[in-house]
Amino acid sequence: MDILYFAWVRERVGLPRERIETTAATVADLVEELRAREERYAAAFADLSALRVAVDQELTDFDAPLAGAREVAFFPPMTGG
Amino acid sequence: MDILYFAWVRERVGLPRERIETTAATVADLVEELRAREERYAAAFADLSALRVAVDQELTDFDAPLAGAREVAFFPPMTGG
Amino acid sequence: MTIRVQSSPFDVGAETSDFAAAQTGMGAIVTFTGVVRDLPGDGLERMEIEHYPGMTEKALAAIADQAQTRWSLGGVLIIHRYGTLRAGDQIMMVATASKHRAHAFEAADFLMDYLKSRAPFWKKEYTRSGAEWVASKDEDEAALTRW
Amino acid sequence: MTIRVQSSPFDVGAETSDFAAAQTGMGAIVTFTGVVRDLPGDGLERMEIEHYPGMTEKALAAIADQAQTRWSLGGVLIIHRYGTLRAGDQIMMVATASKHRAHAFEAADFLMDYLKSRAPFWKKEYTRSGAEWVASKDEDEAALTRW
Repeated sequence: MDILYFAWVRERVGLPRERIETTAATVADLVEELRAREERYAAAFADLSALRVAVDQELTDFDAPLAGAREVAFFPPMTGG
Repeated sequence: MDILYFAWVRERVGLPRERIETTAATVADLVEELRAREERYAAAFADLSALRVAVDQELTDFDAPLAGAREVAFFPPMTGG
Repeated sequence: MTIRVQSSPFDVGAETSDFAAAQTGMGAIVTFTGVVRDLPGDGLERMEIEHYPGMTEKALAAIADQAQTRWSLGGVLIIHRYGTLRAGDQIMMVATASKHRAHAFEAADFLMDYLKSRAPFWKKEYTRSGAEWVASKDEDEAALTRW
Repeated sequence: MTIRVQSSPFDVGAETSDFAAAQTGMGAIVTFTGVVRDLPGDGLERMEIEHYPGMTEKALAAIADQAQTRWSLGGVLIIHRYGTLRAGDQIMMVATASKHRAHAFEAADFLMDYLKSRAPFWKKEYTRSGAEWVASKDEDEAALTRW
């Protein structure tokens, strides 16, 4: 599964994207897995209320299922316009 | 006093402007004077609710005083934009 | 504030460019352009727009003044044509600039509502079957109560 | 519907002209242009806009689709830049066309509200004293409840 990070999430994790093997059933499960990896992930995912997630390029919630998902992206609230 | 007519008021009266001598105290008095002149004025001023008036280029009401006024214009509701 | 009342066409692209270039410190620019629509059925041969020279410029400036009092604005531009127009011709435009997008949007919307009912323009439509003065719409007058 | 996500500048005048010229039967054209504002105090050295290639285009198209479902529109244009921008640079624009002015205004306003909170762009401001990600505003999220 491709995991993408944007804005300060990218900066805290230290890379823009990575491919990982996971059996996480939901986005929240995936976040738990990442948090457990290393301190920089724990820092990036410290406050989920400050984060947004997209699964296969569609905005969704942290309880969204990951079955069949190819790409998960984490980022702060958008500030375009 | 200069009296100006626009749009269908101009067409009914048959001219765009004229200079008249009047002692009318208000716009309504002036309208009465004009109505009494000729049939074409009576036709133009038949329904005051369909008309708007400006005194010295400011929109106003039919009971507005004419003391000191130099220019009175009659026209239908505006349709710009 | 720029007010122009003219019979000649204007170039909406050039006007928008020039207006935007003249703003400093503004985060939001809104433009509205009005275009003459064709008529169903007979079709529009032409439209004649009459106005009240002298009063028109004053009325538009007063409307722009009101907008500048109500919202925090940079520039305000109003261009309105008179004379002969045809379907597809651009009849008028307004532009507003503000630090804040809500102000720019509201002010442009306000300018349009007031311009429609308070600036001395009258439209006459010519078709094959004759000519008719465009009637004002109750909804245009009612729109003023929004502000 | 035209959606463009690009690092290069755009010419708001030419875009407005082209957009207007491409409309038929539309009486109203509204454009909104967003401009990078300078920062008080230190001043803005530059802004970097990051986006999510692939998702950005989809998200903007979905927002434009929603607008076309809710209002009676002709064309819809969205241009948004990414990369390095400086104070005074035009960052994005939207344009809408409709037979009715209220539709064109509301749709443009809606596009802006949704684009701000639902399209994957992030701004980072660089000043002499450092760099900071622009925080989203509660009011931007709250604005969505208007629609």
